[in-house]
Amino acid sequence: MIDFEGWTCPAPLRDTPHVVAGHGGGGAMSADLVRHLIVPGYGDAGGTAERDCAVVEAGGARLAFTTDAYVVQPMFFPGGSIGDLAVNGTVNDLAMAGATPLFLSAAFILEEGTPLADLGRITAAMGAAATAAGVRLVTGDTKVVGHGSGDGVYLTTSGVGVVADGVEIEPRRAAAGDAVLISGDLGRHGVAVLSRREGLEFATTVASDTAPLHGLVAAMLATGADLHVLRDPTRGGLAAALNEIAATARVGVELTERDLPVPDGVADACHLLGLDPLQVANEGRLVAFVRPDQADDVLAAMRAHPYGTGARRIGTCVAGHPGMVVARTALGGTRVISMPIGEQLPRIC
Amino acid sequence: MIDFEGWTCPAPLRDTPHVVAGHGGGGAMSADLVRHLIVPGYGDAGGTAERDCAVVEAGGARLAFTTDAYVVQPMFFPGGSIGDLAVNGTVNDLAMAGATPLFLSAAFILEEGTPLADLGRITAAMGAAATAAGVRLVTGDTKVVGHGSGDGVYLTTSGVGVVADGVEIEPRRAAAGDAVLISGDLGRHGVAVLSRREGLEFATTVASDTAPLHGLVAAMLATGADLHVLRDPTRGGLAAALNEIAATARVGVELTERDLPVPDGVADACHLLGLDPLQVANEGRLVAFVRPDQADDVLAAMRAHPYGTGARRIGTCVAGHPGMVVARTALGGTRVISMPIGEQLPRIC
Amino acid sequence: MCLAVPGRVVRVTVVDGTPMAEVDFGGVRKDVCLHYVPDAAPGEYLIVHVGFAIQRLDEESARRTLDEFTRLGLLEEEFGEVP
Amino acid sequence: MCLAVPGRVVRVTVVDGTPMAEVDFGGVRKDVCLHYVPDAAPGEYLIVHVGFAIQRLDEESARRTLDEFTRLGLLEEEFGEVP
Amino acid sequence: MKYLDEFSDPDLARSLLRQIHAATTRPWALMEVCGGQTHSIIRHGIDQLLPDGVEMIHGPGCPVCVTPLSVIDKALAIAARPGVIFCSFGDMLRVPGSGRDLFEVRSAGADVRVVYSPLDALGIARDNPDRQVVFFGIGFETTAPANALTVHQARRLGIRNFSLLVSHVLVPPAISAIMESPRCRVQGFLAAGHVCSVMGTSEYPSLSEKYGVPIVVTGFEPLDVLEGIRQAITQLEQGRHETRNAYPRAVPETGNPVARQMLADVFEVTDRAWRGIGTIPGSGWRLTDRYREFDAEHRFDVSGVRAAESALCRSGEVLQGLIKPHECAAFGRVCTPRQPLGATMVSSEGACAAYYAYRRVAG
Amino acid sequence: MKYLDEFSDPDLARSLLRQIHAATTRPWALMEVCGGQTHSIIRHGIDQLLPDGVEMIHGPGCPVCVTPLSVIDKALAIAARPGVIFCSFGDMLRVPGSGRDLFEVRSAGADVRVVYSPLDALGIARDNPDRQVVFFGIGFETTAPANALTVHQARRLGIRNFSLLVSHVLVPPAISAIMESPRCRVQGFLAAGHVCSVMGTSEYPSLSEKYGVPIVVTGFEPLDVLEGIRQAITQLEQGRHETRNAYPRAVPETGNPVARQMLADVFEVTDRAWRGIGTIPGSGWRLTDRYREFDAEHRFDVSGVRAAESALCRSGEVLQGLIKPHECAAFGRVCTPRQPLGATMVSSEGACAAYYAYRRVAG
Ligand code: SF4
Ligand code: SF4
Ligand SMILES: [Mg+2]
Ligand SMILES: [Mg+2]
Ligand SMILES: [Mg+2]
Ligand SMILES: [Mg+2]
Ligand SMILES: [Mg+2]
Ligand SMILES: [Mg+2]
Ligand SMILES: [Mg+2]
Ligand SMILES: [Mg+2]
Ligand SMILES: [Mg+2]
Ligand SMILES: [Mg+2]
Repeated sequence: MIDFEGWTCPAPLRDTPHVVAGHGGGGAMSADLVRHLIVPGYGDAGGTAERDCAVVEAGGARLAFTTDAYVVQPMFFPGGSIGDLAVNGTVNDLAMAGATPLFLSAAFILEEGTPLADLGRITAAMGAAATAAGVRLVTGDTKVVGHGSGDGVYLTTSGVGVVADGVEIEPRRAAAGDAVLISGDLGRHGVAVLSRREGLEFATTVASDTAPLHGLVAAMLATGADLHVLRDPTRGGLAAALNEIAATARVGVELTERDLPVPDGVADACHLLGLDPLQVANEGRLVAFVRPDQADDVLAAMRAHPYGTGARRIGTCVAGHPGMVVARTALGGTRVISMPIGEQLPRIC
Repeated sequence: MIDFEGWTCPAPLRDTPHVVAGHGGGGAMSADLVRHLIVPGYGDAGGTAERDCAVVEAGGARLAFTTDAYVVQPMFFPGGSIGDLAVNGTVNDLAMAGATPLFLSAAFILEEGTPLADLGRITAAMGAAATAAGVRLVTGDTKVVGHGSGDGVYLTTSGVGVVADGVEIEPRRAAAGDAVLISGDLGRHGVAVLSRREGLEFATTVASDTAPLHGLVAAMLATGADLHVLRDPTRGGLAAALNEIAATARVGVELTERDLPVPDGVADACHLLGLDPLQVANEGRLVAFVRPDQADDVLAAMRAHPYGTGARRIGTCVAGHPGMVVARTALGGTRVISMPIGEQLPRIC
Repeated sequence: MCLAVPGRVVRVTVVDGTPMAEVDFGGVRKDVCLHYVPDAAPGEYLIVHVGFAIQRLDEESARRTLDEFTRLGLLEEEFGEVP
Repeated sequence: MCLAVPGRVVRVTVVDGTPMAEVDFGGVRKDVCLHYVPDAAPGEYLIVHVGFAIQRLDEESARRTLDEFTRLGLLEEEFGEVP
Repeated sequence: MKYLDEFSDPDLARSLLRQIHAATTRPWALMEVCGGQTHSIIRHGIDQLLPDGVEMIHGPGCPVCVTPLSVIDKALAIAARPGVIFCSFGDMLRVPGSGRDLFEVRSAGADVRVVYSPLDALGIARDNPDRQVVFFGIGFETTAPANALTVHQARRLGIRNFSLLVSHVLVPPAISAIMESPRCRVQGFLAAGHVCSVMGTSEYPSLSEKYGVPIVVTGFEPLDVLEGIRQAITQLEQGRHETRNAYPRAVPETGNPVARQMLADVFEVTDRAWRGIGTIPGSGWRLTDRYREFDAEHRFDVSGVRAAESALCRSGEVLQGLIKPHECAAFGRVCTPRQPLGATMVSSEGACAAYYAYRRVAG
Repeated sequence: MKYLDEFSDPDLARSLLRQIHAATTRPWALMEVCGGQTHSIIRHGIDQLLPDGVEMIHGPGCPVCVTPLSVIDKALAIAARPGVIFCSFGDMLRVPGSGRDLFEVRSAGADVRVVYSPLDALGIARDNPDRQVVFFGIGFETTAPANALTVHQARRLGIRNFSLLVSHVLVPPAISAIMESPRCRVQGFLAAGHVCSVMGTSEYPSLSEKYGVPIVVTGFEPLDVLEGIRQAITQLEQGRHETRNAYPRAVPETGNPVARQMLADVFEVTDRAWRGIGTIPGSGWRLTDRYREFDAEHRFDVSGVRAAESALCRSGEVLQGLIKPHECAAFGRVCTPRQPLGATMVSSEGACAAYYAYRRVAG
């Protein structure tokens, strides 16, 4: 369409000498920070540190290992809290590698002045979520920072799970022809949190979709299908998840916009604030890349699982335009679903 | 000495409805918070969550799993930085379970405005420390919080290691008669950090002792000795470490004050600020409880290792006064080494 | 320019001497300033921009526009499809 | 009361019209206000409390006190040990 | 949402498209003035579905993009002052000034807050009487009533720690300036519906007349945009040049008289620089003398702030459809959405940003 | 550290202990007035090595412990004000007022900072001209010169956003009050060496005389404390009651004349409440009129602050050696080091805290 000879990749991190909010948005700035600053710093000790979840071998076992820091504000929101989010999020990162999650750790960074009652509600939510997910919280740590050096409770969970032999679920396995599946509707978590965000408060019935997805993954694996990629579209939403997969596997993705399940409450909130629902975070959804001949079986298995009742096919992995995600619009045009840059901002225009 | 009939344990957390600094001091308030609020919140999913490092079984392997959050200020101090601290600290928590550390995760919570150059120095320190320790940084996460909701870089590392069969190193195994050994002199890390703490700055040649200790532990295990307890006396210092062990195993500990290795620079700084060197943090030391007949072999092995050259016996585990640590003073009296309450404060009196 | 969306008035009140309304946008509700459409009544649709009603939505006109589009489409069918 | 420690003057200066000294406490160094011991010279020992020299340490007197303790100890040995 | 979904109906959209194809016999260059319509066109892929030769030129109607560099620099200077709470619509935070953007100022410790409405900023002022609260009052005629009422309320309620950094711009003078440009290629306009919801349509017939261009007032949903294009092309094919209202459900001919009266009280016309374009005479509003004490430029002396626009950036030519973004030497090299040099790379609907997103699409 | 290590020599200490044993023929009750000496006694286990019947009663000489509840409550009230930076020595942060402590006030958002020296607080005031910086000026005669010079400097340098919350206490009136107590058991005193480094020894002979008690000025290292005890017991055994200086290396008879002159300029004698004991006439210092504007109580109106001391706490009796801590019904139950009710449970060298630590030692 456009001649782009002479195109050069912009120098990463150029002209941004300090951390800004966008580095935490889960989009291009986050990815650049990891790729061009953190991982190079690790040198030989890193290498695979870009991964959301590592699959490693230890003591003869095939383990999945992951970590995530949770700094969500507010800490309590419709449908959940930072506590169940931190448990489910780490369970899901393990599940996206096809692992059976077993053990979690939890490290708290508490701001002076945080009500202990809030901390109690959070640990109770963690316990309930862990029990529901069948994992155990086996180790932890607690630090306190001064008032104005934190914000209530920050919570980092890490998780260990076991990956069965033969299971190889990785972004780089996305292949042209794969069916792209989603396990349910989009944007509930992000809208629920935004609705309680200071300065933006609005009334909505949308609640977070936070849920543990390893049971759903087990059901998908039980079909015998060769799952190529699984991904939980959290920060940066479906847009970030698909762009990352496309970039990693050097494939294109074509979505059919009409098939993208955006619930009314999410669409309405996004309209009001000028947000793109595809960039809004989910905490109980997964996107799967599956061989086309196995897609129907996998979809059927997903729909039979409580956390996959809304599963559907949303697109196809293609060889064309590698690294790029494109949606066919309802009118029959196409638009590029680009990688979010920093974090989402309400728009007036 | 004193009649204490009718003694009752004070209600935990009473009259402290909010998080205060002391909850992060590694002393009695920290322990109470974990024991009486966090772990009860977990319910059935917790149980062993009090542990600094859990030993679990996964996929047929015997794994050690731990996490620690690092919020040290300043982030750079004589002898190290938050980066090597976070790697060594987690390596050490694994080592204290007798594990061979293998894989680490790192979750960053970055404050807006933090110089990326600082982050680069930290990740480079992490890489160098991981390489030195022979572990790999395999997965991670990055979040950004607003200016005034953080303080530079907070870093949570988690670690996974493998524990050989037959190795059972746990606080509850401390037994009357055990020799109590220390791997080197005390208080260097805490004094190095304090010397750069805003408002307290002083000139000193004392540098942090931060170091990975799993090699030292391997050398100790290689003697064939049945190590009962290992512990890195970090936050709360030797006082907290020994009190915790004494309380867990329901044993007493008797130290000989003359044998406690406090280097001059640490003693001087503690004199100046009115601190107790036994409550000052170490990041490259371990305390070991060993069968008395094996103590000499273990000590010899320690002294032959680069991180154990200053190893010595400092006391004995006794059946009397369970839960209590007592030191025989140079004059021949005794004093109680009590559990620190919150964090250390410089005194004028 | 100017992301503005239609919403239905649920309830009207006065705050600090200014008429305000709770407006429903398909389930999402926000408080909206009615200073510029002071006689808006519950059930009516408003065009809302950055927390202000800037205009009433003329439902009758909307219906007529849509009817017109439909009519044009039917006409066109009579004359056959274009490439 | 009143944690005060002996330190040796390394260097004296004047800051904002106030005499100050860098004082060495066995390796640890802090800046100390000399307003109350204004004629302290490098090499001398001072008693320092909360950043202020409150008194000069009389080294000669210290030596004499220690000598006295030693002498008493020797005397006592002559007279035999107490329980 | 009711009245959004109906006007996005794909079947009716395809029907309108077919009618556009049927009506078009030769190439036409239309400009949608409004960034919201640009967004809609790209979002729904409308430009790709138009007849070959019908070109949509994206106009300067994104208030975020056209806010002049000098005002952004003043915003950064004010936001950086101790004691100031600087409030803004979200999409202004990433717009770069000469050096940095509001995100970076915030990362250095400034208290910069995203609000949904200027009234939220006034509430913050009331809740923080010991702080100076400044609202970044940008926007076209649509947003001006909100800012006007807010400053009016501040005066009425005696909230003296509130002020407005004003950079309002006006559509009709921009249309004139575009048409006056010697190399202008625009043959017809879609006028911005929500601007007309406030201002009415009376300013446009004289422009249609003077420049001989059809102007169709329309909305933002696919059917609205398509109907606007259909009416404009129909006029062009028939040799007409009239102002027509294709958005009657939201645009009465007189606009909103209550709002216009408030605007006349609070604001007065001034010359205004448009980022990447230059100064357009009489194209902006500033606070009247009655409200001078609520003017942040007045309250905080920022007269020393000098802006240096990038010498490389050709966004003015892009905005007027004179060059394509990739003809700018900076495009995709030193200028990217993450490191934008010009207005048109800042916002996701800016022409340069849109081209950037599409750069890799197999043509 | 030189002059600390030498005066801790275990061999010489054992020699002094043997002499004390040799000299003692009957029970004696001595009070070390100073908390620093209490700390040394407990730290080195000296009390356990004394002859049976020689009892060390821990005196009220910890400035942290005796700061009255009402002053702590004022500190909490001032620290909680917006715009205040409240600076304190570290060990004051955990001392409870009627409700909470400075840690809790800080946890609720107050800017409470630990400093090593009052001069550090003055530096903070200079660096933060838009904030009110308050230093918690507690202490005995040892600390008073530091606080005096700091406020003197503030005046000289015109640092007007600095003030001092003063609660200075004096040793000689406390000795009188203890001796005047009807149930007083104290037969001899160790006087606080560092207080005398400033004030000299001239105030004590009249007290020795009046109350018939030996007073031995001594230091803080084991040999100093033991020598003080040795001299006191020797006097008692010989029926003498004199003031003697066992700490000549740090205590000239005249103290520090420069400091005393500054103290006379900055402070004047006032009645002062001692926590757990009550008001002792003429036992404190407050700022003179010349420095009134630097008085935090004056600058921040805290006259409405009313303190309610725990009705359970018997620390006054403990401090005077009239009861043992475990005879207090609250001890170890509602009163613990973590939740102290009284002064003597607050500081690690307080008598109640010391008993608490030892409670589990097999006797
Ligand atoms: S690519 Fe960038 S520099 Fe070039 S015209 Fe567009 S905005 Fe300006
Ligand atoms: S135990 Fe507590 S309440 Fe009792 S006297 Fe001691 S400090 Fe007061
Ligand atoms: Mg992860
Ligand atoms: Mg993930
Ligand atoms: Mg995750
Ligand atoms: Mg820990
Ligand atoms: Mg906060
Ligand atoms: Mg740990
Ligand atoms: Mg440990
Ligand atoms: Mg640890
Ligand atoms: Mg992550
Ligand atoms: Mg900070």
